[in-house]
This record gives sequence, C-alpha cells and structure tokens, in this order.
Amino acid sequence: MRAGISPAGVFGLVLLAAAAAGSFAFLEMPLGALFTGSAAREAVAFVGRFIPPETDPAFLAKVGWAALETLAISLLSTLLAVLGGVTLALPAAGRQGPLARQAARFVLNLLRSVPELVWATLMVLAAGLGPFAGTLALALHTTGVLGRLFAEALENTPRAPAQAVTGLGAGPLAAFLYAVLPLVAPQWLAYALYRWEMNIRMAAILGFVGAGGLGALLYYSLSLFHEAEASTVILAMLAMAIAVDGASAWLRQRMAG
Amino acid sequence: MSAVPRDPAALPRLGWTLAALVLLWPLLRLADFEPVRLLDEGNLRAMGHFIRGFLPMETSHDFMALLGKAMVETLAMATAGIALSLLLAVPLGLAMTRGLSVSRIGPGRRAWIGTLVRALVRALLAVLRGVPELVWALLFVRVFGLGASAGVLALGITYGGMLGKVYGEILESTDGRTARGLLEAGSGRVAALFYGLLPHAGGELVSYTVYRWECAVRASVVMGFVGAGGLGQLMDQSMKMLNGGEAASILLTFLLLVLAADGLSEFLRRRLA
Amino acid sequence: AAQAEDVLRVSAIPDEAPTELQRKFAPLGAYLEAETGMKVNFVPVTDYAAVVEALATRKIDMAWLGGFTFVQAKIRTNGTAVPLVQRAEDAKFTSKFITANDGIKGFADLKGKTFAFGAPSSTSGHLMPRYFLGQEGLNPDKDFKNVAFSGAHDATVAFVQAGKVDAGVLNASVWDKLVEQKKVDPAKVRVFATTPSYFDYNWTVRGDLDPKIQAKLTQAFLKLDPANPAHKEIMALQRASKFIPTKAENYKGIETAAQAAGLLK
Amino acid sequence: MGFSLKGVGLTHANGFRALRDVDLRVACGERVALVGASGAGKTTLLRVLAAALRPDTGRLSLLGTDPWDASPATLRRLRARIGLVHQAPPIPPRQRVVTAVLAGRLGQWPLWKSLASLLYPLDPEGARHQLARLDLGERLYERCDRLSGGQLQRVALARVLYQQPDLFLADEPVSAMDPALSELTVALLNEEASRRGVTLVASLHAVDLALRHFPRVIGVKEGQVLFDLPAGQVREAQLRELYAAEGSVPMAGLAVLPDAGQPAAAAPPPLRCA
Amino acid sequence: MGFSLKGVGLTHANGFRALRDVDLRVACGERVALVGASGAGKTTLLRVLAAALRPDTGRLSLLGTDPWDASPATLRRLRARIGLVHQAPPIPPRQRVVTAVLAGRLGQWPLWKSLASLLYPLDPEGARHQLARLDLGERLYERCDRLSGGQLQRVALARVLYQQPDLFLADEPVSAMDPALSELTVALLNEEASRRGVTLVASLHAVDLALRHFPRVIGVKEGQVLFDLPAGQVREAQLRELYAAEGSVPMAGLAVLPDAGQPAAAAPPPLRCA
Ligand SMILES: Nc1ncnc2c1ncn2[C@@H]1O[C@H](COP(=O)(O)OP(=O)(O)OP(=O)(O)O)[C@@H](O)[C@H]1O
Ligand SMILES: Nc1ncnc2c1ncn2[C@@H]1O[C@H](COP(=O)(O)OP(=O)(O)OP(=O)(O)O)[C@@H](O)[C@H]1O
Ligand SMILES: [Mg+2]
Ligand SMILES: [Mg+2]
Repeated sequence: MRAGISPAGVFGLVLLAAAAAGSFAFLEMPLGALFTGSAAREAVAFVGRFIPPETDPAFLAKVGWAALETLAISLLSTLLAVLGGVTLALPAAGRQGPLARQAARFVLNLLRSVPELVWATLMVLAAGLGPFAGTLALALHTTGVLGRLFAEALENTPRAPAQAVTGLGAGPLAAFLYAVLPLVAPQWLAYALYRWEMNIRMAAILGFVGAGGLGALLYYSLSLFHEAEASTVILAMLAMAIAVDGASAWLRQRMAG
Repeated sequence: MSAVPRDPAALPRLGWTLAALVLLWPLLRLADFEPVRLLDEGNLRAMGHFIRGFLPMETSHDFMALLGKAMVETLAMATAGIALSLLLAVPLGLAMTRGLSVSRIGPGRRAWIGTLVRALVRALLAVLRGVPELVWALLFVRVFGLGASAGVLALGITYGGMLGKVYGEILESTDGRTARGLLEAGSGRVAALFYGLLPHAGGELVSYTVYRWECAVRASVVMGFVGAGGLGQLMDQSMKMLNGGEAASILLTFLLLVLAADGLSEFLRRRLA
Repeated sequence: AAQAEDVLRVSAIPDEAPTELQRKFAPLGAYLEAETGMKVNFVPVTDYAAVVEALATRKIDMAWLGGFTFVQAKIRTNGTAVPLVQRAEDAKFTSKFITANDGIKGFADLKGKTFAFGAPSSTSGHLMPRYFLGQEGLNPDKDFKNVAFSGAHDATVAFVQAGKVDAGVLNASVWDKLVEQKKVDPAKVRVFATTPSYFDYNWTVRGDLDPKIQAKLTQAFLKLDPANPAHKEIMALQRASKFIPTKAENYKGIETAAQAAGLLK
Repeated sequence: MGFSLKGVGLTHANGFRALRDVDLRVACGERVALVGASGAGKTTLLRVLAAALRPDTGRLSLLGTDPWDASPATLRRLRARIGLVHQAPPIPPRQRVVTAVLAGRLGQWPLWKSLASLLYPLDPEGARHQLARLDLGERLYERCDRLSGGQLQRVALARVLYQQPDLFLADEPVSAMDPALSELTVALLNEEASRRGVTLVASLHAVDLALRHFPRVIGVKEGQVLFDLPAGQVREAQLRELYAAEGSVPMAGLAVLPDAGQPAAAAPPPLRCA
Repeated sequence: MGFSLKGVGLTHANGFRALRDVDLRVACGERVALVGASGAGKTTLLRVLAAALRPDTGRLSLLGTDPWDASPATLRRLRARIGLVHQAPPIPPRQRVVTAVLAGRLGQWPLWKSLASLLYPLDPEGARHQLARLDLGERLYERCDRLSGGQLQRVALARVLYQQPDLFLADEPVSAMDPALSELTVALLNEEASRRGVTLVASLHAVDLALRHFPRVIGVKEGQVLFDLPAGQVREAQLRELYAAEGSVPMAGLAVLPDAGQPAAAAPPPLRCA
C-alpha cells in the first residue's frame, strides 16, 4: 500500500520549514517588540503625521501631472513587456524543443536577474535622462518577469486541447492561438495587469533616471518629512493601483462569464 | 440556405481596438517615446564604454568576502520575509477567491456578505502592497530600530499583499469545475481547496511563490533604507557609482541565484505533478 | 532603551556609499569604545530619513548628520537633539558645481540642461545649492530640462563623468577627496562654480542620552589631535583638521535657507 | 422526504430558458429515470435537484428542506446528503483514483480528516470496496489521467457510492461504458438505492436501460415534463414524440426498444427512508 | 491507401501494455466499427491511427505513409488529412462554437488565415453548414461552456466534418446523444464517408448501431483484435466473449441486440479514394 505523499516530499517540506526557521534564528529578529505598547504608540504617532493629506491646489496639480506621467510610463513599459514576454514564453515553455527552451529560459533569467536599477542606468546612457529611459528599463526587466510567469502558466495548462489541434495538422502558432490561449488568457491577463500595478509603484528607479512621476515625488516628500504631501501621493498611487486591480477583477470575471 | 448571422462580437471588438489605439498616442507622447534615440552615436558610445567597464569583474579578496557575507544575509532575509508574507497571503488569498465562495452557489440571500467580504479583502491587500515599502520601513524603524528586523517586516507586509492577490487570481483562473462539484456535495471551502483547486493550481502557486522569493533576494530598496545590508544594497551602490567591475560580480551572483530559484521551482512543480 | 546603557548605537546619513561610511568609521568607533568604555555599534543605511527617524525615536544614540538633516532632527525631537561637535571645515563648508560639458561656463548656461543633485535631504548636495541657484535667479523645477537625484555625492560625479547629466553639484570635501584619489578625470570634469560658505555636518546625540556620556563623547572628539600619530588616521579618514564644539544656533542659517527654498514647512 | 418541485423555472445567465414550470413529486425511496433529447434540460434539472443551480421561479423542497431558504450551515449539511454523478467527471487529471473517491466524504468529514487524508489516504479500504463493485479495484493508486473514458466515469460513480447520499442523482452515469458494463452498473445503482432505501434519479440516453431497470420514467422535452409514468405504461408513440423535436430525425433507433408494454423488472423497494 | 498495422504494440508511460501485436489492414473507403469493453484499448488504437501516439513495436502505414518515419513537414501534412473525434471533446471552455469548428481546417489554412479568422470568423457559413447537419446551426456564436453534453459532442463532430479528412476517426462519437440523434449521427457519418469515398473508423459502445450501420466490425479485447468480421457474420457468442472480460458481468444487456445474423443495411460504398 502506497502512502499519499512520498518520503522525498515530506523531506522537502521539512527542509523548507527548517530553512525558514533557520533564517529567523540567523537574523535574531525580536518580533515580540511588535506587540508592545510602545510599538502601538509609535505606529499611531507615525500614521498621525500623514493625516490630513495635503490638498493645496498647486500641489494637487503637480500630483495630477506626475500621475499622468506615471500612467504613461507604466502602461507603455507593461505593453512592451507583454509583447516581449509572450514571444519568449512560447519557446521557454518547451513548445519548440528542449534546446529553444533552455535558450529562451536563459534569456528570461538574464533579463530578470538584472534589477530595474541597473537597466535604468544602462538605458539612461542609451537614451538619455527622461521618461523614455524609465520606460525601457521597466520594460526590459518586466519582460523577464512576465516571460517566466507566462511560460510557467503555459506549462501548467492541460495539453489535450492543443494536442487535438496539432493532431489536425495545425502548426504550433495556430495550435497555440486556438487551443492554448483561451485556456491561459485569464491567467496571463491577471499577471500582465498585476505587473502594470507593480510598475506604477516602481518608485525609486524612475526618480533615479529623472523620469519624475509619482515615485520620485513620493521619495522626495518622504526625504523632506513632508508627510502630508507624501500622503497625497500615496493616495494617488493607491487609487491608480486599486483601479487597475478592479479592472483586472472585472475583466476576468467577464471572461469567465 | 439562409444568411449566416454576422458575428455579434465583431463590432464591440472593433470599437475597443480603435479606442485603445486612440488612447495610445497621447501616452507615447507623455513618455517621450523616441526609439531612434537608441541609435544615437554618442549614446551608443557611452553605453559601450560603460559595459566595457564590466570587465574585468571585481574579484579582490575583500570584495568577495563582502559579497559572501551579503549573500548569506540576503538569503536569510528573503526566506524570513517570504515566510512572514505567507502568513498574511494564504488566508487573505483564500478569502478573496470567488471559486471557493459557498455563497455564490449557496443561499443567494447572503451572497452580498460574501461579495462585501471579498471586496474588503481585496482593498486590504491593495493597501498592504500599495503603501510603499519605504513607508512601512520607516514605520518599523520606529519599533525595531535600524536593522534587518524592520526591513524583513516591511518586505513581509508588502509581499504579503502581493502574494495574497496573486494567489487569489491564480485560484480563480484555474478550472473551477472540480471545486464547484465538491462544494455542491457539501464539502467545506478548505477541503474543496485541497481536493479541487490545488491539484489544478498547485504548480502555478509554487512557481509564483518561488519567483517572489527570488524578488526578495533582489529587493534592494527597503533593505538598504534601514541598514539591513545584503546584495541589493551592494548592487545599488556599485551601480550608482557606475563601478562596472563590482556590478558585474554582483550581477553574476544574482544570475546564479535566479538560476537556482528557477531550478527549485521546476523541481517542486515536477514533484507536484 | 534599557540595553542602551552599555551599547552606543551610531549611524550616519548616507551622503557617501554605506560601505565607504563603514570603512571610515571603523577606527573612530574603536577610539570611542576606548574613550567611553561602551561598546559602539555602527549601522550604515541608504536613506537619510531613516537616520532621522531612528534618532527621533531613540533607536540610535548618536548620528553623523548634515546641516539640513540636523534641522530636521531638531524639529522632530522638539528641539531636544544636541549637536556635540563638528569639524573645523564644517564651519565654512561649500558646494561645487561641476560639468563635463564644454558649453557650460556659468549658471546662465544651465537653462534647459539636465542636472543632478545628491539626495533630496542633503545639505551640500541639494538644499544649499538649490538656495544659491534661487539667488542666481534659477528655479531647478522650471529652468532645467530634467532633474535627477543621484542619492550621494560620489554618485553625482559618476553621473556627470559618464554624461548621464550635463551638470551636477556636490560638496567640496568629497570632491577634493575624489580628486586626490584620482577617482575623477580633471580633464573631463571641471568645477564651474562654487557656493558661498555655510555651516554643515556635525555629530548629534539624542537629547535624553546620559549627560555624562555626552560629555565623554565631546571630550573624546575634542581630544583628537592630528599631531598624535594614533589619531592621524582617524582624522584623515574623517577629512578633519580638528574637531570643534558646535551649537544648535549655528544652523539657524540653514533653517532659513530651507524655508526659503521651500524644503521645510 | 424525497423531493418536490412546484412550478420550477430556470433561465441561464445568457437568457436561455432551460426549465419551465416543472412540477414533480418524488417520494422517498423511489427510483426514477429521466429521458429526453439532447439539450432538453436533464442536466439542468438534476443540478437543480442537487441544490447547485437556483431556480428563478417556483418552489423546491429537497429531503424536506427548501435549500434556498435555509441557512448556509443547513444548506451545507443538506448538500452533503445529496450526491450527483456529473455528466463529464470533474476530476483533476493528475489526482489519484483513491483521492478522487475519498473526496466523496468531504462533506461529512471534519477538516482535519480531509487534510490528513491527502497526506495519507485514511480509508483506502472503503474506496477500494466501491471501486471493486465497478470492477476497478486494482486501479486504486493510478492517476486519473491514465484511465480510459469508461474507467474515469466509474471513478466518478465510485465517489458518489462512497458518499452514501440520501438522494442519489446520476447524470448519464453509463454513457462511456460498454453494454455489459452499463447493464451491471445501472443494476448496481438500483440495487444500492433499494438496499439503502434512498431516492435515485438518473438521466439515461439508453431508453431500454431506463425502461428495464427503473419503476418510474420521466420524459423531459424543451425544459418541461412531457410524461411521467410507470415504466410499464410508456408507449412507443410517447418516446417518438419525446425525441421528435430534433427536426427530421429518423426513428430507426427506437426500433430496437423492447416492446414498450412489457412491465419493468424491478422488485418494489423496501422503504427504509433516511 | 487506407491504413495497415503490422504487429503493432504500445506500452503506456506507466508500463501498461495497452496494445499488443495488432495486425489490421483497412482499405480505402472502408467503414469499420470498433467494439470492445471499457479499457480494451479502443481509444489507444484510434490515437495510434491518428498518428498521435507512437507504437513501440510493429509497422504502421497511414494513407500510404509511415508517420514515424516521415519528416516533420510530411507528418504535419499527413495529420491534416486525418481527423479524430475525441472521446471527451478537448475544447477550451470559453471558446465560441464557430471558432472551435473552424479550427478543423487549421492544418490546411495558411497561417495568416488562421490568425485572421480568430479576429473575424472567415467562414462562418461553412461552420454553420456542418453544425446544421447535426441540428445545432443556431448555436454558432455561443460559448462552448454554455452547451449541454450532447451539444458539445456535436461541436467536436462538426469540427472534424468541417476538416473533411481522408481518414475519418471517431471515438465514441455518440456517447452523449439520445437514441434518435445517435442514429441520425452515425448514419450521417457513414453517408459522409461513402459520399466522399474516405475511410471511416468509429469506436462504439452501442453494438446495435455498429452492426446496423457499418459493413465491418472489429472486436478489441485486452489490446488485441478478438474478431474482425463483416457485420453480418458477428455472432452473439463472440460478443459475449468480447465483453466477458469484466469479471462476472451479467449478459442481460446483450439480449437487446438485434439478431446478430441480420446483415448490415449499408449499401456498398462507391470507391472514390482521395
Ligand atoms: N451555463 C449555461 N448557460 C447557458 N445555457 C446553458 C447552460 N447550460 C446549459 N444550457 C442550455 O440549456 C439547455 C439544456 O441543457 P442541459 O445541459 O440541461 O441539457 P441536457 O438535457 O442535459 O442535454 P444532453 O443530453 O445533451 O446532456 C441546452 O440547450 C443548453 O444549451
Ligand atoms: N496515458 C495512459 N497511461 C497509462 N495507461 C493508460 C493511459 N491511457 C490509457 N491507459 C490504459 O490503457 C488501457 C486502454 O485504454 P483505452 O483508453 O484505450 O481504453 P478504451 O478501450 O478506449 O476504453 P473506454 O471504452 O473505457 O474508453 C486502459 O486500461 C487504460 O487504463
Ligand atoms: Mg446533459
Ligand atoms: Mg476510450
């Protein structure tokens, strides 16, 4: 009689738990401090400084403009990344043979392992200071991320529909469009919209390349302890993120019908 | 033969496409989108010069010692951060999943409670990840002082928000017929999750979690802010100084860690399959 | 803050790379340990605000602050933060405007160019240059094509040297150090303007630190003597000729400038 | 305590009226076959009986309760007492047979037991017993995507047998099985229902099986009940009308039916209502 | 130019021997029914014939080519000429009916046409025509997850009808349909194959349908060919043996079979081989 989960599986789980416990021990984290009275007082005092948000019209106009710029940069970079990600995800999911799979995976890993900041520096040199460099930097890193997520979603998708269509003699691209895309589309859409939301927040990087946007504004106000202003910026970012989140939920619900 | 009705979806589809194209133009202008700039000779030279600076890689003894220490710290912080974020993400992600909602198939008159709870959880997750890491970090500095604790907690909270949302969406995007069948047979939502959704979505969940861990390894911003050190901070610094040799060594470390994470993800998914 | 009695927790604003700060601090830390009999713990960070926040909430005892960060810390601690000492050089500090662009000869040529400050809360890398630019009739937010915050002084030099920006500004002390260490190519990057002098960096402690320890610390700094070979390395690393006592009033000017430049509300 | 429907109507989300004004009363322990053309509404009706789809009009009582008026906890308990064999088995491809079968009791097991059983199957003997009745005992630890169509359908059946519901619903439970196995399976369902004294409703395309094994046969056409008769009283003309909806369907397929006048073979069930 | 198998054997990845030493030769234009118990290997055999599973032993020739010896391009062209109706329709749930049917021609269309058709269906007329033959013409723009079991199965059939293959394979094509519709559909398949002069192989659980519509019937048992006879020569004893594998299966189901001696009704096909 075979057990439900293999000994190797149990061993793996134990190993993961041990890694987590070991990490906490190594870092000597006094998590208890979180539940002391002074922690609560400090937290309340900190949050109190953010209220009420700054509503000076001139500042609001600045935030509005920065929000538009952020929207443009994040949306364009995500669109570019979706195109790049899909192109690389198809071979990376092993649909064009093992060699193409390894090659595509390596490219994705490389794109992803180079942090946004490094891409930003490279792109500033390549395209000059400004929003365009920020867009490219985010697009490159995001391509690596989306490519990997797309590829793994593909690999986790049932194969029968695609096999049925290739069984009709269809080419790989046609089989993908007719039998795989309808299955992975909700997941891909979720990942793409989610990455868009992340890119809205890529704060420090965009400021670093002089692209402005909400991120730079936030970093600036926090550095100067202008918490009321920071609070307005955070609210603007939150509003955008929640809008994207809601759009994601709505779109996918519509797809599921 | 009577005429075939025209595709009813065609007109809306055309409309949306046109609307998207019309919207794209101002965005391109706002983002200063000029790809020709990439071909500018001066720019190409500047970038070429910078990339040439990547070699030789920095391998001095001091730097390698620093790198090794940063790597160990980074691994520990990433693992601890992800562990904390799971505590938040798992329950909230489950609460957000419509496919596990008993009330959606169940007694309709209470359905609004479920809808409300899901909306609230969604909003809570959005706030957790929407408040910038730096703000969380500053908050926790007030509790723990400078050091890894504040960074790991800030990481745990923002990543909790992200993981929770993604978990929920993954569970919703998978084939829900099995889980629905089980709920219809009276099973509870947790049991339906384990018997009905995880067999479909397990691989996807594992793969995303490992990816987040990998992000935590790269997470420079928060860690550096509060003096927790680690690879991210080292990278930030080498990059700001445009020190190519150091950057190349750190990049190689990142690449190795990412490859390792990728391998782990694949191994785990294969075990699950 | 119970365990704080035998450990002195120290940090510094990251106006230079945190690892560089740590390297600079090591011998000074050992010296202070010997002088006070306390264990000295140094935490390097990458964010100015985190240092101020930690000092204001008594999570650290002493910090190396810039003029502007000191003003911020003073406000946040309701005026209790105590500046102990500063370097003689800090009493007449300046910032250097640098460029690698042949077309830039003076402030007037900066219009429509890209420009890099250090960190937003840096005194010598942002506040004072912005203040003096304003007096020259330049508003960075309107007159420059693009403004970037490099985050640290040495990063600003790297930006300018690589052509990422047309011009930038950094503090004189770091500039001199980089020139000395040949980290910048003077043929490429040159100084085209210098600000008038102002008060900058100091060592500040939290107000409720035991006055006896405060006194010991002040003494230890003032005792440092470049003629003493044991002290020479410490002084060289700190780029100090000698340490002098300082007081909060010295930074009134900075506070005014910050208000004028709109950085303080 | 079987179930009753009064004026039940159901419109799908896209506006399609799948059930209209269905009146039905089935007593505890009855065994009923549903027959009807493709798209007539059999699956929809069974899902309404499983408290999985909520009708927009009419009144519904299952095992004595109105599911859509009950508290969530009551509804859940009710559902645990109803078992539906789906037309297309909704079983995750990579799941193992034993897990798929044990899932039948999820509504009855406490949570810890459900979870523990994932790590180590707690009642493989019970699962094997039900599988063996369907001649599949030796596939206990196989993955479900390694089974043939008929084998997978038997796994889905074994799950509901293992659930031991008080209201046993089956949607085309033998569509993927060969004639001999179909015969065996339909007989088994009837025997199980009689022995346990529970109510059984099965939709069947094989009219001969319906007529031979079930005491009562209901014909569904375009979302309505066309006839509701003891098996012995179903006439060929009625079947002809039932399937005639499909335009110009040749009726040759019905020629094979046994003489419709022949009485159903089943013995009267010993009523032991749950 | 039909197909031939010589000593074909297939072992599944888990070591299960699903086919052993199958010899079979079917001429162009023949119409053959496969019958056999659940798990006998019918699906496996059909997938081998569709060049979807590669046998480990034996020789295989489909429409004059050995698929596993051919170049990828040849194999693709070959597959475009073979159409298989799967036992469980593998159609993405959210796909619309028109797209699912048009997918039948993907092997013949150039890439641009496949892509364009996704944006705007290029041949809705063709798709509707095939659906209408199965009485489903008005569901052209419906989503597939809104269809009943029998309707979905008809969509899968319409796809292969639309493909117009030279080798037409169908795995239980009528398992989810009512008797009248089954009759119509099996007749339609046979008529289509005769008219176009192509080879048809269908597995069927409904033995009566197999015997009445197909000139040749092959019994598969435990991965081997048990008998291979003209429909008129299949005897009840052979069927009994075919299905007896399932342990102690009662044979009552077979009693309904028509007298096995009765000759098949189909007219000889006019051979117009593709
Ligand atoms: N989710 C749905 N949305 C819209 N229409 C649906 C949905 N499910 C079923 N229908 C339609 O309702 C009608 C009845 O479907 P149902 O599945 O009950 O038929 P059925 O009698 O079970 O048929 P079959 O014998 O083919 O399984 C069909 O016309 C079908 O297209
Ligand atoms: N992928 C697979 N891996 C392992 N074994 C398999 C696989 N597919 C089928 N089998 C086994 O091979 C045998 C033949 O399966 P096949 O699907 O060909 O049967 P079938 O004749 O079509 O049965 P049914 O009438 O139930 O559909 C079965 O015992 C089945 O369990
Ligand atoms: Mg049905
Ligand atoms: Mg089969």
